[in-house]
Amino acid sequence: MDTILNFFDKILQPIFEITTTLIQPILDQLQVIGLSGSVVNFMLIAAILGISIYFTLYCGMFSLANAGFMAIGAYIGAILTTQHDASLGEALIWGMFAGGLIALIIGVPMLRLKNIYLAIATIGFGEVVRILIREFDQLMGNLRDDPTVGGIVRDILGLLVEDVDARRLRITYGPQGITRIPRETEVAHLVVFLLVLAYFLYRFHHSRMGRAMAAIRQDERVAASQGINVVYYKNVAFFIGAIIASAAGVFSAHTIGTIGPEDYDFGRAVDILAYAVLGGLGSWVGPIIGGLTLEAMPEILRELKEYTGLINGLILLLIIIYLPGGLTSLFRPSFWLSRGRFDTAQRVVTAGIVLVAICNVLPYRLEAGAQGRVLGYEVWGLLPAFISVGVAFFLVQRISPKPEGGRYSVLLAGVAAGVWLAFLILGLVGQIENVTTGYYLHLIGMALIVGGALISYPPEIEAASQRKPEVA
Amino acid sequence: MDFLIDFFNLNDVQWVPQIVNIIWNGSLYSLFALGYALIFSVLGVLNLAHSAIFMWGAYVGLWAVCGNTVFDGQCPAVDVPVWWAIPAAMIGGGIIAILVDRIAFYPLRQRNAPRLSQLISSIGIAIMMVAIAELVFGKERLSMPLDAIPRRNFDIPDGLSIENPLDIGRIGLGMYVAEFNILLTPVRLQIIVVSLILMIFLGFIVTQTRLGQGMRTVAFSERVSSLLGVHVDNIYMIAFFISGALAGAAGMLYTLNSNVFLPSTGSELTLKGLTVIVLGGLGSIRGAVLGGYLVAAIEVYMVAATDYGGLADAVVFFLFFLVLMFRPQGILGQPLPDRA
Amino acid sequence: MKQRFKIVVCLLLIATLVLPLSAMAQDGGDEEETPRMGFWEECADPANLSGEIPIGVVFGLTGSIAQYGEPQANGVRLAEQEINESGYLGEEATVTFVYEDGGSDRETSIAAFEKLINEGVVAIIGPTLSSQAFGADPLAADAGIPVMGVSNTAAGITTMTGDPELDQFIFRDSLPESGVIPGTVATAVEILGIEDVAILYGNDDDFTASGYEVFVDALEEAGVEILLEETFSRGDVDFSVQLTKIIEQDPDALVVSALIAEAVQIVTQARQAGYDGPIIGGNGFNSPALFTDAGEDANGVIVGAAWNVGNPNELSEAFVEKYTEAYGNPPDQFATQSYVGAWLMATAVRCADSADPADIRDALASIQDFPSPLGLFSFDEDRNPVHDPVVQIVDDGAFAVFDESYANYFD
Amino acid sequence: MLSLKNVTRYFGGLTALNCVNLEASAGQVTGLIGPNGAGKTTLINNISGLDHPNSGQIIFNGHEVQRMAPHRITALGLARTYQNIRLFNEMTVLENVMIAQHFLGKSTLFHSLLQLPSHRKEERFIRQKSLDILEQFGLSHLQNELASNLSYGDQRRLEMARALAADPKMVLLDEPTAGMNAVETEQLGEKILDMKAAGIAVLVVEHDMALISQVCDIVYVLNFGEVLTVGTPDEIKRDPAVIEAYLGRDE
Repeated sequence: MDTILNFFDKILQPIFEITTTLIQPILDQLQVIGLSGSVVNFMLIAAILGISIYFTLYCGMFSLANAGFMAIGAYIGAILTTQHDASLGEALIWGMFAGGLIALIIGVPMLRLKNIYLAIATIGFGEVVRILIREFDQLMGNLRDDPTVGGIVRDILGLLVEDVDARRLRITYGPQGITRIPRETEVAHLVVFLLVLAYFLYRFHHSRMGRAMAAIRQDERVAASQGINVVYYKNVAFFIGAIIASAAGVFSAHTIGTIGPEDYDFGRAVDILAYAVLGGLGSWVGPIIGGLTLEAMPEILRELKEYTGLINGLILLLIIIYLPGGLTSLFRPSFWLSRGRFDTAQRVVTAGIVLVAICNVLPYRLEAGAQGRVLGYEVWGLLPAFISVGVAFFLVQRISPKPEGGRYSVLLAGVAAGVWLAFLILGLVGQIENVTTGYYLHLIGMALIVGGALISYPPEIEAASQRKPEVA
Repeated sequence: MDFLIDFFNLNDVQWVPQIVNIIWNGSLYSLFALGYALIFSVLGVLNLAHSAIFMWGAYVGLWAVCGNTVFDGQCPAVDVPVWWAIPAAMIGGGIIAILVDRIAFYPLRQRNAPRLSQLISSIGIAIMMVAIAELVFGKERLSMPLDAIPRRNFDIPDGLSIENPLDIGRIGLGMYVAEFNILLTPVRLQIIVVSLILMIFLGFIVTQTRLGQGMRTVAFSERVSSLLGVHVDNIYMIAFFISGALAGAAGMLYTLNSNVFLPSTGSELTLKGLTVIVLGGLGSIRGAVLGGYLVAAIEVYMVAATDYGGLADAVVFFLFFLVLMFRPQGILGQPLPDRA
Repeated sequence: MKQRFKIVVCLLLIATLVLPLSAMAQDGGDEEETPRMGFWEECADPANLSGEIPIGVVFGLTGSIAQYGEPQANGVRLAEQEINESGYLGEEATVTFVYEDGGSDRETSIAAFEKLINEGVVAIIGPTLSSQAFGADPLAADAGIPVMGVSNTAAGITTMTGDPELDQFIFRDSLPESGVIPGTVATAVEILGIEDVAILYGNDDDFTASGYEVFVDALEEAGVEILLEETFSRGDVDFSVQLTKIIEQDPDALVVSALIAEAVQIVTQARQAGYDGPIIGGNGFNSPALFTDAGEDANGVIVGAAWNVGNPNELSEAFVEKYTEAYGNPPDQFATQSYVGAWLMATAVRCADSADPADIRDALASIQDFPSPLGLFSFDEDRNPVHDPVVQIVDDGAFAVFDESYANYFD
Repeated sequence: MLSLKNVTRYFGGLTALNCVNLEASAGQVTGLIGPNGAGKTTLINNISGLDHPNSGQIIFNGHEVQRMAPHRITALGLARTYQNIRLFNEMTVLENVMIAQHFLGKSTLFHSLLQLPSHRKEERFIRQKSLDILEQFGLSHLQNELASNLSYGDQRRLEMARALAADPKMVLLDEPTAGMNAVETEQLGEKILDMKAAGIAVLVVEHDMALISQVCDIVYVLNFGEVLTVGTPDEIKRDPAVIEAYLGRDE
């Protein structure tokens, strides 16, 4: 084991060094817009988590179990590094091994379930994992002192902890969690891991297995009668997702330095799902972009911290309702070019949103970075954008499909423009004098949004990668 | 195997008070889960915003009895009888549930999107609703004044006489409560009574009325029911209203008992409600009621009869897991068509 | 009208625009006659300081944690105002507290710490939770910036990295549970002659779980038998199952490790269920909500805490008055400790007469007998706080010093 | 090639198939007709493994398959089409055909990751073969279109191409002419005869008697889950029991 690890260490070390040098300029740029240090790690870990759920979704399974696997990886890794002086590499290997093993054990019974039943069962799995981790010490302490099973339990515990006979068993440290985990995860580790994953995904899509999983997602029964072993591939997808999530768990534990069972609750499962939803499942780039964006957003928008919940919820809602293909569908030419898929107005609106979003964040942020302090008035620029985006979406999607929609849409677009103008004036009367470019761009973006709403005609509300409705 | 003997140790349990605990906890769980189950059975979606409606219902009820001071984060006095909060919470919850439907579910239904998208949008709107509650009512806990809610255990007040027929019930209850060491406050009795009334009422609606027939038809197939002349969208709206009203009632009763109003109230019930409806039978109204009492019984059993009270949740989830594996339709549920 | 307007605004998702406007600064009253905080005599007026000295503040200001984070931030705001208005740092200099949201998870507080460190703060106060501190504090230590927890009570906070060179930057002014509970237990046992107890604690929260462990150790130390241990989860509102079981065992006292939300429910329901003996609680019980929400049920609750609102101490009384005036409700322990923490940081800057983090650290470590609402405050060699905790009993709706006169209170 | 012995399948109280016996051999086209609800699709599903009989035996190519998972039956050389077209709509035409050769391939994800020569050879082989088949069905100019963008007739042809892509020994065609006009139906008949000539056993479920007459060697008539009669197309057409089943008893 040691020799193998040493061997890998010799190969990997230079790779990490080169990566570090190569990504340094990017990191410097990110720092300017307020993303630095661990935040970059968290973003990359989120991207890895996004990929982990992408695998199960790609195979047509809606699994929320990945927070549980993340917990398993994090705890196994942390126990090894804190109690057995293991290196990060060893922790990673064993963490992934443990997650994979458990995925194989529970996969066979669980993956017989479909759709919402699978989603519910995986939620249950995550909760069981979290509670068992929390109660592990106490439960094992009681079992250890039991005359019949005590011997075996002692042997097993001996693998995890040296002092099996301590008065209070200390393995997962109950609700307090494990502390003093060495912070060994570097950005380079994550970048290399992510690149390897990206290559893996690229090849995966063009492999026999990738095609089989896509077929299962689209029509499980037909896939089966094309000679595809559905049960096997579902388990494989679940297994791959689990080991990737476990790896993310190991990395995050060794970034934060301390973990507790409540870090892996249902909220985490929802976060992981949100990465995939935001980015879109049309391609493997989606979850990566989704993870990076969603994790970076609260940092970029720190001034809006009071509204984080509101914004997060709103984004999830808007994306799932109005952009089911996720952010990546914006990058797909078919989104902009194909006939009848997305109506012109919607495209114009989307372009406006992107422009408004960019010009709202970037100029201020760059200026803020240059001054070394954060400016408070970003609020003024961002909120009207969010409002106008909301109004415009509402206009295009809800009013125009109706025959009499034209009149209302003009009316409402006028209101939207008025509201937005009022805010613009309010903002200008405030402290904002020096940031002009942003506002010109902003104006153009707004014009596009309102214009899009005005020219909207009955659209086929059908997104690029939207699935066909299921048959009941 | 001391472990196992301990595990099923039932000798030291005080049965009467613990059964009362099961009944009132179970009533609350059932009431909460009923609305959850109703939406699942009619629309086939899991409305994870149900607990947010529950929380908003409680705040609406608080607003109804306290007045506008709640927006400043205070409730110094209760102007009207505190029980008025319950109908207010029900109406408020119902209206909010309809709004939730219009915002989060309706557009997806229109587009015939996969039902799993609706699960995600319900999560999104739940997050938003909690955030809005924080902005409107503040992040710090709110509570009604101490004397607003009758919170003493039932006892035999002075001035009651056995000669007065109206007092006999009260005396009997007080004696019973004292004799068996039962923790039974008016609020808890209220929870039990209101829940039972609402459950029976809902049962009546679903099985005996045209509306219930419509709901069952829609649950069976949206297409078929529109062919039969059922106004599907109206049915959805009514289902959401009823579900929200049940959530509002549950939220109000829950917070009347604890007198703590927080935007995070009910978040722990999202998953507990899920276990309830899964154990009872997804989409089955009777199942939700059974599941509520079952989960309460398991929790009480784990605490009262074993030394592993902390594992109560794990046991519930483990059972939940087993039920899904081997009887996905739950204990009372009918085998369902494969709905997403 | 203002409230209605707020709702409308909120539903339109534009409440943001109102809040910055309404966040007006409070008027500072003249405070000639109130006793003064600070080392005015012990340290000379600073000569080298100038400009704004940035000190980071990381509290949980969003989500369910905000009910603790908001009072903490209020405490620091009050201190900031007093420090700057009194010219504590000299004519030229003011202290600027830079507030960042630490959220309720570790990641957010780590990000907040890194942001502050990048912005060049000279010291950091926070974060709110011990679990966050274990994640975030080492970052400050690595950067050589002193960090002070004002609500971290878990064991081992100030020695968390295991490296004395780094640990020396980590302080706290919040008495750990182990500094409060043993004294409380010993006093209660001595005065009331307690022989056996039942314990009820929250098992899914690091604060309540570590409090539970300290209680067990202290009870064993005092030779008290533990009849049974029961648990609950955060957010529970019904404890009747546990209480029914506990009361049946008839313990001499009920020991509870809980946060205030659950504590109120436990006290109320225990009384409803007919338990009228003593209830012994830790820091978590120490909140005005105990009276406002539990009323007369709270009588007989024995609380050991670093501070409480009835502290008979001039500085404390003055602080309670000012805080109540500014924010409309009396301070809790969190607000007080953060207020003292902000003053301690400013004192370190004044005494060091330097805005260099290393100098501030040294000055902080050498603070002894600082007069504060917490009493005379010092740091020990492990940078843990040293001051007398208060053991009090709720009597007739108010905290009273728990002494021999209560020996027959429960008879 | 295929032999069903006493196959019975019931759903709840409803008997969908009752003691069905059926033989289909290589180089022969077997027809299966019957009124709606006679159990034809249930029978096809049972043969292809998507559904399993309650009792009875299904022997395909010398193996008992009545309890086998569908993918294993496919591997034994069975392919099928569906009554309502079921293509992989998010895939291109070419990919749809490549999927059918899944079980022929051997390379795993690791072969693909390392780009081993065996993997590349296999991919090239599968791709070439798929292109050949598309060529045969006149679909090669559409190879990069999404399957969902094809016209109805093209989708039917693609489904047939997909079924043939895996070199099956037997093909089950479930109402292949549904929605086709007479000319298309005739062309389809030619294709079926080509298959027959290639030595493939074909089982075709059909309503269109013209096609049945054109291609079938033997026809089974199913009614209420039971085999009503067996014979050549001509015999069947004249059988009064069949006419009665279709048109109802003439009172």
